[in-house]
Amino acid sequence: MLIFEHTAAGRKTKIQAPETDTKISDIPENLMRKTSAPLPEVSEMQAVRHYTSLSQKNFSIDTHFYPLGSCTMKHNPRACNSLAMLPGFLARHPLAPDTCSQGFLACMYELQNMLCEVTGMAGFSLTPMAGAQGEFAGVAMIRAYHDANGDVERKEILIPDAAHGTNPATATMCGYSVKEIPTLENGDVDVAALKAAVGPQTAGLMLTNPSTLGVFERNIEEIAAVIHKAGGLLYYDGANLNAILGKIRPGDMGFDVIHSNLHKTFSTPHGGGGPGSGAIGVSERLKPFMPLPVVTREGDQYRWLTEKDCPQSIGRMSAFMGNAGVLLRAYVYMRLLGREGMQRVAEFATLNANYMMAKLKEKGFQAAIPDRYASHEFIITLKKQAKDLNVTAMDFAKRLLDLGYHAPTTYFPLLVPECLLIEPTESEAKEALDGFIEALVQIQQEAETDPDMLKAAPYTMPVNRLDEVRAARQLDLSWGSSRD
Amino acid sequence: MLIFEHTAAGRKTKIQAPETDTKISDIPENLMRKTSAPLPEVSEMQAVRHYTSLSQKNFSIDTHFYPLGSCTMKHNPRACNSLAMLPGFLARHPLAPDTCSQGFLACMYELQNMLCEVTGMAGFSLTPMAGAQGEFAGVAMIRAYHDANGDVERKEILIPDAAHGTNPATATMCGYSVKEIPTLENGDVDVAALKAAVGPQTAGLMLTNPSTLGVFERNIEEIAAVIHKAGGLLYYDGANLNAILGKIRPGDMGFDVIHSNLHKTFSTPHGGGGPGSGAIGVSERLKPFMPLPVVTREGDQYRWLTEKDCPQSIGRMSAFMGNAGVLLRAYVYMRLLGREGMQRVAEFATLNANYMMAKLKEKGFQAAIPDRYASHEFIITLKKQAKDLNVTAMDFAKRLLDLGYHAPTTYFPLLVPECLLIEPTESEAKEALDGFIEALVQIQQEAETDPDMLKAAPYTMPVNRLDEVRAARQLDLSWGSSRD
Amino acid sequence: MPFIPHTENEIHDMLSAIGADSIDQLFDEIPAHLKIKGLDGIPPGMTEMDINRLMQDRAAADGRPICFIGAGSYEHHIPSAVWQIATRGEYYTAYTPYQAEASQGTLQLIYEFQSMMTALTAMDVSNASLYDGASGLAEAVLMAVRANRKSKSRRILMPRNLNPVYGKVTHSIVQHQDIELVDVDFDADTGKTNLAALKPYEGEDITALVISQPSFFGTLEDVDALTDWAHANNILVIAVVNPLSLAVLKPPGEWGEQGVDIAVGDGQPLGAPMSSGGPYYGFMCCKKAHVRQMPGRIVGRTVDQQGREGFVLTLQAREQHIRRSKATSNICTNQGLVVTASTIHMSLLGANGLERVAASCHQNTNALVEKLSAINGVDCAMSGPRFHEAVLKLNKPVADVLTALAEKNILGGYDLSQDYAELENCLLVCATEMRTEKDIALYAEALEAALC
Amino acid sequence: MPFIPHTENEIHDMLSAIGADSIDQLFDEIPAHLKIKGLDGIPPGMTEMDINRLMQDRAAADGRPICFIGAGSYEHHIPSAVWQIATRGEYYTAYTPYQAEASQGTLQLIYEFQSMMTALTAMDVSNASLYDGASGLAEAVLMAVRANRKSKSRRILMPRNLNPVYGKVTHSIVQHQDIELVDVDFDADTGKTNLAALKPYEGEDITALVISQPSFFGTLEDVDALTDWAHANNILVIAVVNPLSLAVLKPPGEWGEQGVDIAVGDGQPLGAPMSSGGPYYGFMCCKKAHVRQMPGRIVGRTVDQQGREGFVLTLQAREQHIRRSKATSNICTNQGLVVTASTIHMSLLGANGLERVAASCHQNTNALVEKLSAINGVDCAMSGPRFHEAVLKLNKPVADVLTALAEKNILGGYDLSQDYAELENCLLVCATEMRTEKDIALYAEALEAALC
Ligand SMILES: Cc1ncc(COP(=O)(O)O)c(C=O)c1O
Ligand SMILES: Cc1ncc(COP(=O)(O)O)c(C=O)c1O
Repeated sequence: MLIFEHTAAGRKTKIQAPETDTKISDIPENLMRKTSAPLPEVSEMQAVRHYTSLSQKNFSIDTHFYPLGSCTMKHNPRACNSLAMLPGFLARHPLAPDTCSQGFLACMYELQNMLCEVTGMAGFSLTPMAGAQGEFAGVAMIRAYHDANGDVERKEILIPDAAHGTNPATATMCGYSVKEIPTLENGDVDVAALKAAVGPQTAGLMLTNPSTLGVFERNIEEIAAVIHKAGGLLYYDGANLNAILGKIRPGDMGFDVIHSNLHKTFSTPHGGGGPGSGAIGVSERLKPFMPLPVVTREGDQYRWLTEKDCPQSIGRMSAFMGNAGVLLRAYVYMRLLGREGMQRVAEFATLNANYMMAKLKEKGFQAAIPDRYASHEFIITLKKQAKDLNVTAMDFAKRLLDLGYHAPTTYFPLLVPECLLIEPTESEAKEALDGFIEALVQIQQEAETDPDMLKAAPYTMPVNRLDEVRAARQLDLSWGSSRD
Repeated sequence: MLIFEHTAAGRKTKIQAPETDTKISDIPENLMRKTSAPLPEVSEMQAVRHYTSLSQKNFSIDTHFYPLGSCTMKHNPRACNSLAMLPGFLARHPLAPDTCSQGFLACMYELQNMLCEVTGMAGFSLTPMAGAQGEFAGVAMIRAYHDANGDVERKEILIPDAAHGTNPATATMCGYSVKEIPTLENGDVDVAALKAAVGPQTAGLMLTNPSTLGVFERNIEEIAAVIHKAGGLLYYDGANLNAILGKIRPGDMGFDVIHSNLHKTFSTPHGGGGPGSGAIGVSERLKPFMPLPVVTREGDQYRWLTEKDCPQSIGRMSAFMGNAGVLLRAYVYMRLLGREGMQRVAEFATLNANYMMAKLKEKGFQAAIPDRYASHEFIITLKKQAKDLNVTAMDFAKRLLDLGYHAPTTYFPLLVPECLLIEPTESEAKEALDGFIEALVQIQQEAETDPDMLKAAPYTMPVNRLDEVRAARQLDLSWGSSRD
Repeated sequence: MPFIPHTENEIHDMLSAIGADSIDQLFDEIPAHLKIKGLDGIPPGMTEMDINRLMQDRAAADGRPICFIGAGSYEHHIPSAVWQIATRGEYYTAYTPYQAEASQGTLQLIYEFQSMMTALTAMDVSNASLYDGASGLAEAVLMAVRANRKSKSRRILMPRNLNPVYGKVTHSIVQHQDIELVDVDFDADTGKTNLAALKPYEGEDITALVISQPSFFGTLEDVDALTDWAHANNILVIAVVNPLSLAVLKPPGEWGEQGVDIAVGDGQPLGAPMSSGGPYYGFMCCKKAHVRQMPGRIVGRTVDQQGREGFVLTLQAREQHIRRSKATSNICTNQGLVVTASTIHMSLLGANGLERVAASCHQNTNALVEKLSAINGVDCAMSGPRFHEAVLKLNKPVADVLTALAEKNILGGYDLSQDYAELENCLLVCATEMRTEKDIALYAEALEAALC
Repeated sequence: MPFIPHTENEIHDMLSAIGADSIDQLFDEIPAHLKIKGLDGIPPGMTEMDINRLMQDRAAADGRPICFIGAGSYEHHIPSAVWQIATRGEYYTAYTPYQAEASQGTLQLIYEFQSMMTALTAMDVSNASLYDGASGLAEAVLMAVRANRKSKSRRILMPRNLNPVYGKVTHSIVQHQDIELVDVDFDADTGKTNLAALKPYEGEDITALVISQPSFFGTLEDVDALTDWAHANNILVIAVVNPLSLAVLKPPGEWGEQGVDIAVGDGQPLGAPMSSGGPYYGFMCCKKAHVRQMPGRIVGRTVDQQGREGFVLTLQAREQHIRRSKATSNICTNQGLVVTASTIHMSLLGANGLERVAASCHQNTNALVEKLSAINGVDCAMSGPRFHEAVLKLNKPVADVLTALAEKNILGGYDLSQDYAELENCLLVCATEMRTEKDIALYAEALEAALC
């Protein structure tokens, strides 16, 4: 039942709004609304009950193991939430003068510095509001750099085919064309193909390392050299730093720019689809181009850097300074973990992934890259099951829901057929990993004995498989539209 | 799975405790613990996941219609929670001097006064921590009053048979014997029987009005006169004031003492079994005996009254001043509602109850007291169903759970066979009442067509009917004991 | 109409279903001359925005003094997760779990709570909570009277080094049942209850002995000797304990040869904020033999018709709603939500976490005592082992000093001379794990100033 | 090991299942000379207790000044229920709802959100959110370029009375796609965009006209005339609106003869605290005809195999994870949690509640303007209708005045001379429903003092 269906005309909840007369007499009639907006009219209890009950229809980290590859569904410490929501932080107007903002600015400044430290970059801007916006800022800086050098013929960005969809989409938004670089069977970038593709038209390369195939790019130094030699810059898609925290730093690998998804590695919650933060780090040469604002420290005072301070900046990405509340959560998380804790993240995320991969191989599952250690995630391909039993990765995924596990990422990266990209994260205990492995084993048995049953899974959710074709054809996108 | 079953020996969650060495060297060995307490050792995520998932196994007001008679399961406004939990209130030590407590004391003082106003009593003490403790304080004051008058032969308390179990239990704790007074078919106290029972041994009468039968006691003035004439005092069990708020006041009816369950009428949450507050109000002549502490105002300063100020007090009921956090919630609720809002509580609680009763009668159900208006609650008796179909009130109750409704109170009051005591409260919308009525109608049909099915209900809960006999015989009261 | 969802149309339809002309008609049985028009003494309603401002101002008005008071309520760190989960609607707005099938969340949680309390106390069984520690002791006394069939006297030995308000509350509650509470003195030097003070009662008919560990002064009793002495004299033992201390101190189930009979205390240190004194909760554990004498709710584990594990309220025949005037107690509503928080708290801390908290409090109080007793005019008043609280003797009346400290935003402790004539100028202090070195230094500085 | 549950035994067992000797071995593909030993520049970890203290101190350090700044972020009352429910783990810690069956909670909520936004804007469809209002405008410009097939010019008319930072952000984001943003001037007396200023573009190839209602100055545009002018010239209209204002002002779907083509804005006023600038969310609504050009996620209602109603992400072929370099936008993660809060917020306020909030803000700002403009040296700078924000002209540079006010704990407004040379000494002020008469009086007093 929709909240709109609890509406009764004429119901008024007077407690949440001032008891003002709604009459506004000093605005001409033709600029005013004629009839009230058709919003729900419900009591507080109806709203509370509706949205509390709805929430129970979600899987979440707080309720389920959620090994969604490339998404880093780790535990979100509850302290991060309560401290970011301290009344003092919530009530701060974004344009409050620096003199009334030293406490907040101190957090942001230290966060910038900690991000520089973990990535090995020279500067960080916190303003991008998600990974994709961080990518945009990064590629825009690459462009600004070339432009500043008068190097205007570089019109192409190279992107390995395993890359996340945001990478090519971003390159396009920055006015670049995209050339895809193939990946070898063993998971490494095809360096020969890369060398062939690179040239004076190359503005840069966007690379994820470890890649979305869940392995470390072994030729990273050679790749860096190839690109740099051609005059291009190196972009690191750092959406997932979980695998390398405290082990190796993008800056040391030669990257010029990196975005980090704080809502992944630094544990700010995903919130059912955001908000995120795609903080962006740069090498020395890109520093002048960073998006604004950025916090600086002068003496014992903090202040925002603006266009006046940074005339070459690529400008602003948001009306104020980005998702401050997300940044505060990441700050608290980093301070809780500290230097040892961060290194442990990489170690145990990697341990968990390799343990699951080893166990699943032992149970007869096929790993996409079986002979190398996994990073923080790994891929199982079910192409054999698809061929022999006509049971797809999607069938496995849906059946997992019945067994109390969120499904891994399916059908990404695109180059591995019938794949499940599994990322357990460091916060899961062995008991959860073992339970998940057993569930996959059970489904494999079901696939062998009763494949039809799997086709109609899940059975225990509020709904079973939904008609997506109908959704896209007979568009019903709002309560109003369906009443027409 | 129990939280203990997620334990892994050697797991340490270092984030929640200072990094002190656990060594204590200045306490002799023989006073120290030898082995660590066998508490769970889990990560924050495991605990969060466990207790979040467990919570989903509860019905609650925030998720379900919960018409539990005599329990007043109304909406608990969320503002009451957040304001009572403001850091300043949470961090206040109970023994902080009055000079650092004026904000808190102001709330308590005003709460006392508002309670006096709604009940018509001369004084209020907030210290009792639930209804039953309020009753204890009240009856102890009756005793103190008689004792102070040298009236020591009064050894009996009269209690109508419809009374809540806490009433007779309280009388016993105060050293009184209990005489039960029968109730007439029409729901009124049997005044003739009362007159016969009253005498020089009568210390007082404990009465609930409206009674737990859901009707207003029409002979209240006569009853009061009878008791007072015999030298007894009148106790009002005000656990449920929902029916009379702003309509009639116990003080005006002649009652000498009343407790009010703030966790019912004043909407502090039940919390799965408390905490509550049984604030206690008195007439002028019982004022000297009130339990301590009580807030007073002198000039523009508030302070606590103690034994020095009130030498005749019955003393203290708790280590400090009662359930302060509950009292703050009640205070916020009363201020939100205000004078008009309180009166509306009685009006709409009564409207909802009478609507449901009328509708259910229309659908063929038998009301226990069919010819009078209900108060805030009413009783359906299923004795006909029990006799004709061998389906009990308990079967109806369990089946309701399957249909998404919490069951009403069953088998209370004891004098109505196979009863359901239904209290919808004012916060439920008509749509919820109608849904519940339809559910009862459906169950009635099921009782006629498939009574066996009802015997095994519920079907959709985490468990179906539990073996209570085994629970009481083969006691398994803790994880440790079952491992023995 | 805040919190009331009815529309005019619905009211009309409902009244006509009832067959009444107006809502007012539903109140026709109330005698007209008793009916009131309204509640003029209550202020008009407020919006949530306005009450927010009012309460924020009031909460802020009371400041955030640095707290060195313990005396039964302790400022401990509480993980954020604790109350975020405890206040989830499903816990916060559920009733006592009478319908077991629809309350397995709360019931299992209470079972886990009972398990944690028996783990901490090393006792056999625990109930689901009482109101607080003080009233819990009163219930324990009543229970001991029921449980000690050998004793007829209804005499209870109450050590004077017990929190005095616990004595007062116990008196208020048990006095009507011919129970005699007998004071037992403490040793002035050590604050302890010596066997010598018990000597006079040897061989007497005594129902129970109360032992407070630690005492109100923070000092530690010889619990083994006291327990054995009592049992040798057919006296039941009631332990009053700080549950946090049990992370490091010997649990009452292991005192003496047989352990105590009943253990009670206040659960506040395990996840309840100080919040002006409540809600906290009283816990009560006992030997299995006494379980049918216990007051309060108890949850048991059992199976459903399909053999699945499940939880129910059990042994209800003890309780008022069944036994009425013969019940073990009148208690009905208890402190469920705080128990919920406390259970989550204990699971987040674990034994090791609680040990570290206890040790840290203990060390901080030691540091505080060292620092303060170095000041001229301040002495340590009691010798011997103690846990996380201590008594200092000043060269001035404590009340004045506390006032001076409060002006410097420091709550300096508890004035013992209020309750003990012999403890003139004595101050009870406590520094939990929340107090920093800086806090302690500030205190020392302010105290020095106040004393000269 | 904070947040890491592994025990020594488990680590051992897991390594042997892997066949590795140590965890370090798992990193053997990292070139040795690139491997780092640790992160010395990061401070050591803290306990939750210690970080609590640090953050509480920092939050407190920034004080609680009385806020009269609007300029895109507004201090509104938010019901307690909103964030208590939004931060429930099931919403807070879920991912984007890719597995629809296990995400019906979030999906239905987004569908309801879309329904509320179309209700407010009177547009056909809404997406599930963009990052914020400013970047939302940039996306709207890109969308208009895709949607206006008749226009080849990629020229967008941008009124100068639009929030200047919205212009800057739009420039940053669209500049690489050969899009030209053309400034349109406002009338100095009224702050409005006059048709006269548009005259030069009549008959030109223009892709879209942006209309900000209210303008950054709070003044109100003749939206019907502007919209009709644009449509008459084959120009799409992008409305930038404050969603709260839509409770009382004419919704963009009803501007002119046909309504606008795209409406965007920042959702902050509907349940997001000011919190230093974010997270807020950008909303975007459009005509049905343009839905396939929309960026961002969209939820649709459909049925399952048994015909039960359910919700899914739909029209995904627009998005980057399917279309990659050809997607409508690179956006992936959006502002889901804030949308969750906002949906609850709107359901608690309802249309009537939002109307009263809007009216109250408007009246408070009127009262503020009246009070302040009575002061010597203060004038009302723009005539004509406005909504809940206003421009005052002082007799001094605004920056100095704001500094003086901040010292008295008052945030006096936004200094327009930063962005508009012609608005020397001009101050943009706003008094939401949260400002009391007393607040306004304090401001007046402080301003008077600052000016003389
Ligand atoms: C590898 C990779 N790159 C980029 C992104 C985009 O990040 P966001 O969703 O925050 O825009 C993601 C996350 O989905 C990712 O996994
Ligand atoms: C009529 C009546 N009296 C007394 C009580 C006892 O109140 P409490 O449970 O708060 O002790 C109740 C509640 O259960 C009740 O309904």
